[in-house]
Amino acid sequence: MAERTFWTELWNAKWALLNGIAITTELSAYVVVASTILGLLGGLVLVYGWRPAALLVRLYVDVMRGIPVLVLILFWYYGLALFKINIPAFWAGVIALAGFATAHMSEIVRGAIQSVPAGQSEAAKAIGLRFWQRLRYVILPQATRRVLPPWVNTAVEMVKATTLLSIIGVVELLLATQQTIARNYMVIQFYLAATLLYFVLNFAISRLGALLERRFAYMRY
Amino acid sequence: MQNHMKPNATSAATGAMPLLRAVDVHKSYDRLEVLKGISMDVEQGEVLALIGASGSGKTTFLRCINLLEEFQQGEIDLDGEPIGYRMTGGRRRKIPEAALSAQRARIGMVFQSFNLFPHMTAEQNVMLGLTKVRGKPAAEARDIARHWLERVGLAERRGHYPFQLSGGQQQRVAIARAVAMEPRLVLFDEVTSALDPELVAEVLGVMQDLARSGMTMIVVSHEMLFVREVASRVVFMDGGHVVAQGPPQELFRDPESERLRSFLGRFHGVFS
Amino acid sequence: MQNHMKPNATSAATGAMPLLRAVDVHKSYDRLEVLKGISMDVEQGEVLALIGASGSGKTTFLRCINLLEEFQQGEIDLDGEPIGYRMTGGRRRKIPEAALSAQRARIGMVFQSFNLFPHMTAEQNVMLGLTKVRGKPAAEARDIARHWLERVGLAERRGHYPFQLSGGQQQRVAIARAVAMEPRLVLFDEVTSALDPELVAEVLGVMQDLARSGMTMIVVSHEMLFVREVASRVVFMDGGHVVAQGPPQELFRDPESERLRSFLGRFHGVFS
Amino acid sequence: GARAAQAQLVDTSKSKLQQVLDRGHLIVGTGSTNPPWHFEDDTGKLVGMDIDMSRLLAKNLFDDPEKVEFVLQGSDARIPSLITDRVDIVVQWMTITPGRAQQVEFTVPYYREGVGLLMMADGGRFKKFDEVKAAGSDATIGAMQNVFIEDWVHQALPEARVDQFESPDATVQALNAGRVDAYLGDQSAIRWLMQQAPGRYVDGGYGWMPNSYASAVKPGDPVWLNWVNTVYREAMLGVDFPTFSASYKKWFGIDLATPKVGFPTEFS
Amino acid sequence: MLAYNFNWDVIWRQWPTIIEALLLGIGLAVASLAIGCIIGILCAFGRVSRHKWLDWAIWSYVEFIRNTPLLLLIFFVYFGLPQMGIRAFDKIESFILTLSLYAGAYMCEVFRAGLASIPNQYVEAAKAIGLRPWQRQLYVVLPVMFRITLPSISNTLISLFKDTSLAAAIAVPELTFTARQINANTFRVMEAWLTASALYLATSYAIAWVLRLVERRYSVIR
Ligand SMILES: Nc1ncnc2c1ncn2[C@@H]1O[C@H](COP(=O)(O)OP(=O)(O)OP(=O)(O)O)[C@@H](O)[C@H]1O
Ligand SMILES: Nc1ncnc2c1ncn2[C@@H]1O[C@H](COP(=O)(O)OP(=O)(O)OP(=O)(O)O)[C@@H](O)[C@H]1O
Ligand SMILES: [Mg+2]
Ligand SMILES: [Mg+2]
Repeated sequence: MAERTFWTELWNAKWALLNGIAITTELSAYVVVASTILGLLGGLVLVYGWRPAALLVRLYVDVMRGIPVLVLILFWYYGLALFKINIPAFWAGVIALAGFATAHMSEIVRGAIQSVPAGQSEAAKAIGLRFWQRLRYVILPQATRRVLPPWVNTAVEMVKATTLLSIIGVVELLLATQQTIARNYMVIQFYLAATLLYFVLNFAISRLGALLERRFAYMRY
Repeated sequence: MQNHMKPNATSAATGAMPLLRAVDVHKSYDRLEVLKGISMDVEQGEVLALIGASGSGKTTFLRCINLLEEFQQGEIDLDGEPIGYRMTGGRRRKIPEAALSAQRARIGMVFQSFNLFPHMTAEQNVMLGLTKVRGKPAAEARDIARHWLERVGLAERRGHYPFQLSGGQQQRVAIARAVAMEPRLVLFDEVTSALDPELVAEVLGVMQDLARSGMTMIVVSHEMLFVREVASRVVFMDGGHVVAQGPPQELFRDPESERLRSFLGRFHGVFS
Repeated sequence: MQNHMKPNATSAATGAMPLLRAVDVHKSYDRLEVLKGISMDVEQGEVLALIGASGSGKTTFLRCINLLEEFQQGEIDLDGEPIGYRMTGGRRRKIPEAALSAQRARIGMVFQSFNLFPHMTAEQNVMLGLTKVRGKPAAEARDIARHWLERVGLAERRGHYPFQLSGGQQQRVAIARAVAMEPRLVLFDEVTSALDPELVAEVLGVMQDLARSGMTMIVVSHEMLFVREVASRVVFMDGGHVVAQGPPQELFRDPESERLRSFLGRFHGVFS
Repeated sequence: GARAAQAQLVDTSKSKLQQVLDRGHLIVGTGSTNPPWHFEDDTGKLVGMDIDMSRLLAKNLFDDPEKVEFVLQGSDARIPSLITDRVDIVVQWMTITPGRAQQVEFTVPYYREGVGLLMMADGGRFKKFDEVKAAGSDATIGAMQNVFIEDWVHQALPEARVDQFESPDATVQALNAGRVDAYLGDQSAIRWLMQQAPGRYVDGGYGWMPNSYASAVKPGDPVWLNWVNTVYREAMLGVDFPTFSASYKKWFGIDLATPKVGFPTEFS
Repeated sequence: MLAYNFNWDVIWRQWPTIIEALLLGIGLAVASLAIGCIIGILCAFGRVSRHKWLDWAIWSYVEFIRNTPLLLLIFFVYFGLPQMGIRAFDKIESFILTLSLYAGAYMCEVFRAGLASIPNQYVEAAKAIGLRPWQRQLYVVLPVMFRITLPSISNTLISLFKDTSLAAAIAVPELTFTARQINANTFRVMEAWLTASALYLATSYAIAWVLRLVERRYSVIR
């Protein structure tokens, strides 16, 4: 048997790890996109919504933020199954993480909208713009700039949180790494490799956010 | 001192319908009553100055006219049509948002802090209402915007963002944005504070220009010299009431009201 | 028009050392020269008003005096001692931060936007410099703070935080904070903009009070009526130069300089 | 109430057995990170003792050992999976305890062993069980989270301190990093580790605390349980013995003696 | 309908252990936040200082920490340091160290934003009454920054508290660890997780509530 070095093991595990990266990326993409859309709605309801609806969203946001993500994952995977609704682990994970991230995104959107000075909305009213027009042309473009930094943070958090899906057997990057480690017990080396891969993925997101932020830098008060 | 509960004499004499008529407007924040029954008429083409101590309710009244605040009692009519509220089945109801927007579009407002949209150039600031509210095609809106920016002396600054403009320039963009909509009435809230005398003179020039072209305006200001120059009539508010009104020369030379005399204080007598 | 490169006539005549002497001060932001050689003397007990168009460098000059800005050339002396810079080995060097702080403590400044410390009550705002810079015990500092807050009419507001105070009240706390340090000189930057006429009168009262008690002040203002009331001498700046100076009555009645005449513009003549 | 429900379940047509046959493949809950029980080999294929047992079930159901779907899950997920019918059976390295048996029904065990101590061959503080015992409370033992693990350790080492980890690789890493002085592991795992990294580790040379490994099914389905038990028993003692003993040899390195013919020993 | 019979006895039997575990988690979070705040303040000032290399070094630290899963960081400190010959910390110390470094990176960003949003005028006013540089930082900049950043600090504390669940991975007996232990011992998975999440939720709420009181007490900045 050829000598087992880190590099031969890495070569052996290349497809497993690449597949892990693909799953992690796909999961993160679904979660970020879904939570951005839902968070936008949630944020709008929090700021402008009908009182009872706003209270419901607030309750949702607070509860979600107080529960460990792991429990949310178990709930969506097994909790629903108790009622005979069986969703695959991957989608249970997407729903759990997106539900959690939506709470954060709603808060972020609310904060951003409220940070736009009241005078802006009044000036928009004064020239006769309707509610949706004010939102579309005046409020949201300005809120976008405030949203970006915390949005990037949440996106990065979600990429990191996909690691928790290993518990329900989604073979994302961490579980793929652990499977490799279970075979060769090169613990530190492979965790380092995984760290590097996560870092690259997240750093790319951070840079993208910084790039967008710079594009909006002309908006000053 | 005139009775502030009745519309003033001007319109009563001519019999013509005033452009704006406020009757007994009351407005409270929670339990604090800020406007305690304001009535006034503004004629087409008039430049009305609102003066009064800080907290007397001037800004609040302007905001009621532009429907940025709700008021609890009284009526404000623009061109004879009640604004903001309608009586249906004996109850006073707020009109729906779409109708509110249409009414607001007929009134322009220039804010004390300008409130230009920071993500748009001067030109885009002026164009927004023209395209989205008036529904004009972009090309036409751009022409109108350029025309007005030129008129306020900002032709070469039209591509600048607000943060690239000085206070006086931002002020003038705000004026152009309000008047380009061809409103029936323009409200100015303390447009001259924080401007130096030269810029005050500049803004004054623009406003006198507008007045000559027949624009109706209500102007809130603390600068009595400016008021004297620009206003055709002055209304003095105190504690949520209209306490005195009249042409500036008369009012300043010989204030009937004790309160107005003390308000004008050491400046009184300057207006010879 | 006087030659702005030489200290003015007053001190030359008396021969006494002026409290503040600026000689040929030049200041640039990058390549933009804002002060192009400002020279002036301020005598003990004088109230000097700085007027001039926006951007003429008034604020910049005050900030140079208080060492909030570096200046590239020229010298400012307070009580005959050069401020901010020292010549060592033929080179002009900034003096160290600690020494700067000591010099600043001898000059008070009241900012246009008040700049009260938001996390401290009115009293604490006034006390901070007394305890930390003057090294007074807390009890004594509290007495001094209360004395000054009383003098500006805020005795019962001393426990309030800035956000609980009106603009005029904040303004007066800022004045108390500056003068409680017993500085040799107090600088006021547009203390009256954004105040209504009544509040302007109030602040004016406080400043006249200070002037009577022998406090030396430099006041930047856009309000000519205020300047006329408060100043013993007026300096008119334009484009980074001192263009004219003199007692307000003389200067306003009969402006020698063409530039000053146009600056005063339509307000000229008011100051009869 | 409960009795009526049980009576209904006995109806064979409603049993899991029938459902599985109808479905055409078996769904097994297991893990992927615990050699030699269940892990991925160099080619990325799931292998191990648990996997072989699952395939044996599939072979007996469909004549095709490939007709099995593995659902990977963490150890926290073993019970919810059964209760919520996500899997037909959990074949995942489960120790039988009476407490756990209140929640699930265990099959007959297919392996029994004790625990032992694994230590570093070089660089560690101890190499022998007796040395660890002599160190008393100065020794720290690392172990996988397990039933009453502290009791087990203290049965042999009354004073030793215990650190519990979630996964065997974390435990081994704790040993490598010197965080713990010895790894308390199943003897199967210890053997496997020593085989994987020859010369790196030593066995403390003492085993204690026997425990039995079995699969588990959802409670209340005697038909299904009985069928699985039948397969397991015949694997250990009857028709499937050749397959079973080959797996034993492969994963545990143990040569099983052929069951005695004649009167079945389990009834003697 | 639900094919599951709840049995809470196991939870009550373990109740003292559970509460102890909860308190340990809170303690870990608070200790890490405290250390993290100090790291964060120093780093924030480092980043706004004039030293380019310092700015760069801190930026690298922050980016590395923020873009790496916490679990992996925990493994590195706990397993990796001893293998590099550093054997100074036990498991709780290692975890606090990791979480502090983690919190420090986040707090650095929070404080940097706070510093950036302190109007320069306050500093100038402090200069004008003659305060020295360190007095300006101590009496004006820091107090104002703390008040501005209070909401972010409370958010960070809550997420740190939830992150203590990862300490289970290195055998620190906090709430998640205890819940898992109950699972392993009794297979009462539902009960254990429901209890744990209720406790997490209640504690998060309590933290948020307390900090909101603090915020209201100090929100003198509008
Ligand atoms: N949103 C609000 N909630 C409660 N009270 C308010 C609100 N806005 C204004 N007020 C109060 O209403 C009164 C009138 O305010 P308003 O702004 O109309 O005065 P003003 O005449 O414009 O004063 P200034 O000259 O200072 O601008 C003041 O006493 C003010 O404190
Ligand atoms: N930080 C800066 N960087 C670059 N240019 C500056 C800066 N601060 C001021 N300036 C420029 O310096 C000039 C003088 O500014 P200064 O604030 O002294 O004028 P001022 O006389 O006080 O005007 P105002 O009456 O409007 O307050 C202006 O042209 C201004 O644009
Ligand atoms: Mg107002
Ligand atoms: Mg200025």
